[in-house]
Amino acid sequence: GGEPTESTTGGGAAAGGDTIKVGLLHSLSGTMAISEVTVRDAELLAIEEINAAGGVLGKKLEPVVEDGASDWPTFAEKANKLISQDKVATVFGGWTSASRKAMLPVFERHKALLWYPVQYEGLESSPYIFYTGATTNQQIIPGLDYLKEQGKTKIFLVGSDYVFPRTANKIIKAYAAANGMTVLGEEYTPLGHTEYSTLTNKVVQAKPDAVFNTLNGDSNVAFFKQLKSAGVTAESMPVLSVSVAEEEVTGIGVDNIVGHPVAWNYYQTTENAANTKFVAAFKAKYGDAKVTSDPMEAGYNAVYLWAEAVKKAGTTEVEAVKKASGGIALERPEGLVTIDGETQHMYKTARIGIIQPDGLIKEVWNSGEPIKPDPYLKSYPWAGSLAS
Amino acid sequence: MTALLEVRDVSVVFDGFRALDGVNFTVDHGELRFLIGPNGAGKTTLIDIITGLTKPTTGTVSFDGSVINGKREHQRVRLGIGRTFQTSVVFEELTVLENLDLAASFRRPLVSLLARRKGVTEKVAQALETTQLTDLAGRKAGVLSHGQRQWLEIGMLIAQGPRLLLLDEPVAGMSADERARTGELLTEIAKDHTVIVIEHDMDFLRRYASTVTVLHEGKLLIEGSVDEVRADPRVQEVYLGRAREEAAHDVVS
Amino acid sequence: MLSVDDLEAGYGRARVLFGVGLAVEPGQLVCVMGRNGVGKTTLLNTIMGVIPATGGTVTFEGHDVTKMKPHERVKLGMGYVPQGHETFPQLSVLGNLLVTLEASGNPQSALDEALDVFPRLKPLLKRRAGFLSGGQQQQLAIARALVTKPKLLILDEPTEGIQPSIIIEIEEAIETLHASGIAVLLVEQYLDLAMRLADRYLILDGGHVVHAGTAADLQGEEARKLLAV
Amino acid sequence: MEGILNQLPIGLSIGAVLLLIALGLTFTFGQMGVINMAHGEFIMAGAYTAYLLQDFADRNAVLVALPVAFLVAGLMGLILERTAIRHFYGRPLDTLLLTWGVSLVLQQVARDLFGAPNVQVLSPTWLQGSLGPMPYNRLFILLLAVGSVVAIWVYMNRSAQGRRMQAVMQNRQLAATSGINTGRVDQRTFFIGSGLAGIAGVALTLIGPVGPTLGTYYIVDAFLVVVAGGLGQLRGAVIAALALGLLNSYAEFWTNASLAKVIVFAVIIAFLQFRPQGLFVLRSRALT
Amino acid sequence: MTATLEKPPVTEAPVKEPRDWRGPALFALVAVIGLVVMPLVLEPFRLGLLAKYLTYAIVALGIGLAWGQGGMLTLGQGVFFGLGGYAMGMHLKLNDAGDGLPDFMVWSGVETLPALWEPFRNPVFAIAMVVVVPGAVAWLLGTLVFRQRVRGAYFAILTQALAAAMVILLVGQQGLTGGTNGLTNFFEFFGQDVAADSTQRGLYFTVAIVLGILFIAAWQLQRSRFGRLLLAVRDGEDRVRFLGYNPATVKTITFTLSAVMAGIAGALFVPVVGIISPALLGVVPSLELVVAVAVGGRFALAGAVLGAVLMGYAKTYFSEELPDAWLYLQGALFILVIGLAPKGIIGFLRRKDVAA
Ligand SMILES: Nc1ncnc2c1ncn2[C@@H]1O[C@H](COP(=O)(O)OP(=O)(O)OP(=O)(O)O)[C@@H](O)[C@H]1O
Ligand SMILES: Nc1ncnc2c1ncn2[C@@H]1O[C@H](COP(=O)(O)OP(=O)(O)OP(=O)(O)O)[C@@H](O)[C@H]1O
Ligand SMILES: NC(N)=O
Ligand SMILES: [Mg+2]
Ligand SMILES: [Mg+2]
Repeated sequence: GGEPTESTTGGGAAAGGDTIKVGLLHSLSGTMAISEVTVRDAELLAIEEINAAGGVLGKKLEPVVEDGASDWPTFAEKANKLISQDKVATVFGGWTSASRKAMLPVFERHKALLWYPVQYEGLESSPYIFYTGATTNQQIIPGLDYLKEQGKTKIFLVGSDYVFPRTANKIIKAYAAANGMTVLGEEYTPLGHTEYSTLTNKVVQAKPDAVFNTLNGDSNVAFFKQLKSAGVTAESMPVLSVSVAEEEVTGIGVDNIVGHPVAWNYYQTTENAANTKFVAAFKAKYGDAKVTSDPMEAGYNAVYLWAEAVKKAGTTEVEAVKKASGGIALERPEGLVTIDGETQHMYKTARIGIIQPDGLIKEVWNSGEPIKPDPYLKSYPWAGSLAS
Repeated sequence: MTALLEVRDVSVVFDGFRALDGVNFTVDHGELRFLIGPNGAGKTTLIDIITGLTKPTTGTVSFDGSVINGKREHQRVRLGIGRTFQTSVVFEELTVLENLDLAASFRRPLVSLLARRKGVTEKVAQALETTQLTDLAGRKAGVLSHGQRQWLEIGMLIAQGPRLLLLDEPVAGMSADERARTGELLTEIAKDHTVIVIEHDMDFLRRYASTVTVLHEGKLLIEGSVDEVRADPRVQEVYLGRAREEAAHDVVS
Repeated sequence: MLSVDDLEAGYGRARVLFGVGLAVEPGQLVCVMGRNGVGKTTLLNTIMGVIPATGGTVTFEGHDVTKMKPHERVKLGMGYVPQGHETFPQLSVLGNLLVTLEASGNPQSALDEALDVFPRLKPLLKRRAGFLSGGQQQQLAIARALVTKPKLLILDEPTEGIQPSIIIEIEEAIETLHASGIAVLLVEQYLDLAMRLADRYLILDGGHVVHAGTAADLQGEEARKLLAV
Repeated sequence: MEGILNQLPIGLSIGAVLLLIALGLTFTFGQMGVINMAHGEFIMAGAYTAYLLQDFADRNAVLVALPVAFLVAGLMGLILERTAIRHFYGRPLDTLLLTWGVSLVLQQVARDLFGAPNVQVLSPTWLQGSLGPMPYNRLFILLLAVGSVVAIWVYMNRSAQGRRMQAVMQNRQLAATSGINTGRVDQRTFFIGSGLAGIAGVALTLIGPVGPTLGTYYIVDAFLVVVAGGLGQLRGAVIAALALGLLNSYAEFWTNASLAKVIVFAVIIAFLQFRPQGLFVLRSRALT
Repeated sequence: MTATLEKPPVTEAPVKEPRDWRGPALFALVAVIGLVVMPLVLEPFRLGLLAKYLTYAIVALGIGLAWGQGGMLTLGQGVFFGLGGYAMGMHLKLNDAGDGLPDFMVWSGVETLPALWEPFRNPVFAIAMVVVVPGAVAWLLGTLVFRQRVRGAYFAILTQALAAAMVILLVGQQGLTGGTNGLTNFFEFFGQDVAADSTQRGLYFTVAIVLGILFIAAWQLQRSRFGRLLLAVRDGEDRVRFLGYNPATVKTITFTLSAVMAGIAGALFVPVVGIISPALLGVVPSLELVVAVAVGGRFALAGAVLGAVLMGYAKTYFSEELPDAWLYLQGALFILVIGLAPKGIIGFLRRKDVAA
């Protein structure tokens, strides 16, 4: 590296001087800030650690932080800015699928790289995005497997009204149809919705064995508080969430959610050396009261995975990094993570956890080994119609 | 020839309060009619009914032979009914000239309003002159004093060119010479228009009125010449009072 | 008791009053006259502090009130009836009177006395002031000022829009107040009324005091010419 | 069937929440004509007050917080009024923009003080459980709303202060020349209106998230209640809040949350066709 | 009876009023800067941002007309912006999709193209809809509410509710509208590669010229009798009725015009920025535009335009420089400008101008 790039669309060799610029693009304001700020923090931690260890290709990483402001067009604009103005080598960013969809054409057009750290609905595989969070077969399907195993066959679907929950629920319904489960109801509420008494009534009236929850953000707080006061407990009707992590538990109030299951690939309590180090480093940097969660860990991983690929490629040039990335395997806090070169998704271990009275999550089940990412669910016969 | 304005059996009830109670009121073409009565008698309400600001609870209003009850305010203006307000309302952000020009332009088709005003139409010029506001023509109406606003209202009414003019206490707050000027103006206009004036100034009435209608507690009390009305004991009782200087005045005149 | 010296005021950049001076002695009734737009209302508004004075001073009973807020002037004993039948339209007639009474801290009797001056308001007490007729509102406006039991009552064309018999009553009321030692500053367009009531008068023109004198002088040719009678 | 019946108390409790968040606006918006977009952030301040008081009052923080939040939010309102809003009386649309700027700043302040994530406010143990389909904490909110309404009604209609407040709103200049200290009245009115937002904030901790953007979730609804009820009309606000609560409850029951919101908006627009100034109108003869 | 007062208007004697050339001169100067200087000095990314601000300026122009001149504070202008944007976005999506379905329909499980989409294949139809749909919605809403004399804060809150409802509706119809994501990932714009620098440059000129034309039109309107009438309606709607005009008509026309402007702006925004999503037409962006107008000076059309460009720039600048705390600055900026210069920057400049 080190050569100033001659083309503005390269994005790769943006390593003039002694540093390599990387972009961090998350919502630091607006509704999504609640979740995304901590992901940014985790990414900054990774950059700091990598720099402390000597950087990449002998150069320090220099983060350029931008605010996506919970607004998708802003994500597109800032992505554009990072690529064409700051000439960053890569960008780590996004949370909602909507923000990713808005950024996607920008990265594809400039042939620049985005590392997207959150679980999502699958059915996508952009050549310029690396997906370090779970795709559906690494989170939702294991979650359903778990419910089935527990004998919860009548389920009720509750989600925020946007692409991730809607797509997830489509998959869930296909799964249910193929696995002898029944879906008793499917309800969506706008993002930021806080009045759940009616929805709770509907759920209670339907008498499901369990609820599959794809609500996002603040709605979870209102939903669980109001569910609790309607007398619903984890024993009587477990609610399996796929967007509630340690971070959200505090805001919801442990009281209101204790005992309910969640599906992720990582918990703060996940036991391995890498995680012990990660949790300790995070708390040291941001305070003891802070918790770590799956999307934070996925963001943290993304920086390391990219750095590894750059080292392997010997350059930050995008095509070279892409080519070098396939097969890279690192021991991460969540366990072994391997980049699937074909889909640019990760091999990840699925984990079901139960929320504990101390606000942390205890793993009760895992997939044993990393699951190969299958964003289009090609290996699931019942999913045939979904990926068309 | 039918009367220009015919108010038939009009009653108005506001939350149980009867402001007008079966009023019949007819004004012929070309008349200059004065409307008096105690404070709260319903004079302004009657004008509100005629101009559409208030809907009558019962009764009809006919203008030029046809009933206009269902018509909206601006439609009545288009028929030729114009008015001024007891508390004058002018457009403070517009200049005096623009206020008058708007009043004069309502018959133009809407599209023609898209053109800029160039210069001053004759009607507006005439209204400016009549109201002696020429010096203030370029000033915003917001800076006018109480009395100047009243003049502007009168000017707008003139520029509007209605067939029936309704003036609600036009000389209240005017100085003596302005009252005289208004009186002349009304007499002049009344030559070929129908005019109804509400006034409390009895000197003014004596000087310029011919027929007077007296309202009291929402009902028609009496209708007649100024002298007849002034002589009526009921009018003296409820309206005029026994002025200490009355006698003196009568001697003077 | 009220002394206005060299008063200057206006609106924005437009100057309206130019060095106006006037004095009201205790118990005196002073009448301000002049054609439309000469600055009478502006003068009263400046005296009351509604418009800031840009020059000169207003002194009331020895206090320099030039910089005081209107409500502080009311506390000192200045009562004001502005031009144009002003009310609190959504409050009842009684509410209009009560709110002023409470602000003044006077006893209930002050309200009863004011109502005795305007008995026609009594049946209207429960009505919303905004629905009253113009003349009724004006009567309410004067009554409201009386409720504060002012030492100096300032009235801007109080008889505007009022039926003849009540004008007479108002005139009598002003006379009674005057007789009881209250000073009055009055703007009035009716010369005969002014002549009957005023101890002193002054005539404004173009924001200047162009004539001042006793009531008897009002008969004078010059004064009449200035008023264009 | 049971579901349908349950929606009735649910509707009432939604109405109570709407009412509580809107009550403060009957002062600042209805009485003073100030479109205070920072109202939502005063609600947020109330909620964070409850959060902070947990250190002292533990699970009873909600109760202790009610008067404290009233003061905290009230003082914030007072400061806003003194420093900015008082220059804008009679220009409601300008205050909207000004206070919106303030609301952005306050959100950012909260984010810096308390962090972007939501915080936890534990509800009192004695509010756990329910009376039929009506959870105790909803009942608590309902009672709080009723209590506030009564207190406000007495203040507005039976106290000298309330009358003074109305007088200033209706004719500022006349109020001043009638001997009313308009500045003081403005301060008091704004203090109370903002303080009520604080109380609403405390109540909301029982049922919703406590975070920097809390206010934004309620602000549009709060204004709709006030508008549908008729500006400054307490009984209008009460009826509108309950009606909208019930409408929302049944509309959502039969359709879904998104459509229910749309239906509520559509009904309000349709309703204003018949009552352009809201349920209860302060009419006057004056032309505008 | 033919009365002197009833004579039809006589010919208007032209009065020589000295012509003020400062306005047109300033306009020409700004036009030169916008059309010559900016494209020369700005790199493509920045020029693209400027084009975006100029689309906001078009919306602001409409707000300036409706609010500044007509007193209708519309807090839902994003709705019309969005309608125009979606009309354009639908066409571009269909154009890109060829015979297939737009990408989001595929992952939303839609199997056949909804009938609503079909006509948008036709570019002429789509462009017509950019104007017709926002105009029609505004006309309908205006007719309904203005006839009933809904105004002031009521109107403002109502339009805000409209924006909120519209967002929820769009989000809820994912298969038809793309849901929260909106429409994005466009490739071709009327035969050009939408992302190419040359296309973007061309778009910049288009936006600037459209803005210029609309500005002149709005300016003429403001100075016309209709403009005076509009002011009169703003300040005394009831009184206007007694001058023989129907204020509801005046307001509806103006509101519709402002909606059409917003629609055009939305349609231009789509190829410039490459996305249209519900987030762009909600309560917050609508408010931001109104604030921009207030900051610039709502009583002058130039103020509206200036405010939009300035606020757009300030937002970009602050958020780039201080991503963690830019909201402080943005909020403080509103407070300062509205607090210190209630008539906005233009009002402030003019006052200086007169005082000097
Ligand atoms: N909108 C209304 N609501 C309630 N009462 C009303 C309304 N309009 C008028 N009134 C009442 O109707 C009566 C008649 O009022 P109106 O204004 O017509 O009197 P007026 O004869 O014009 O009196 P003035 O000479 O004082 O102007 C008054 O008692 C008034 O209070
Ligand atoms: N708000 C204002 N802004 C600017 N100028 C004003 C304003 N109010 C009044 N003026 C101007 O000040 C001058 C004096 O007005 P003022 O109201 O004091 O007159 P006035 O003597 O009371 O007249 P009237 O007898 O008509 O009530 C007038 O020429 C008027 O144009
Ligand atoms: N990908 C998500 N959670 O939107
Ligand atoms: Mg009257
Ligand atoms: Mg005056």
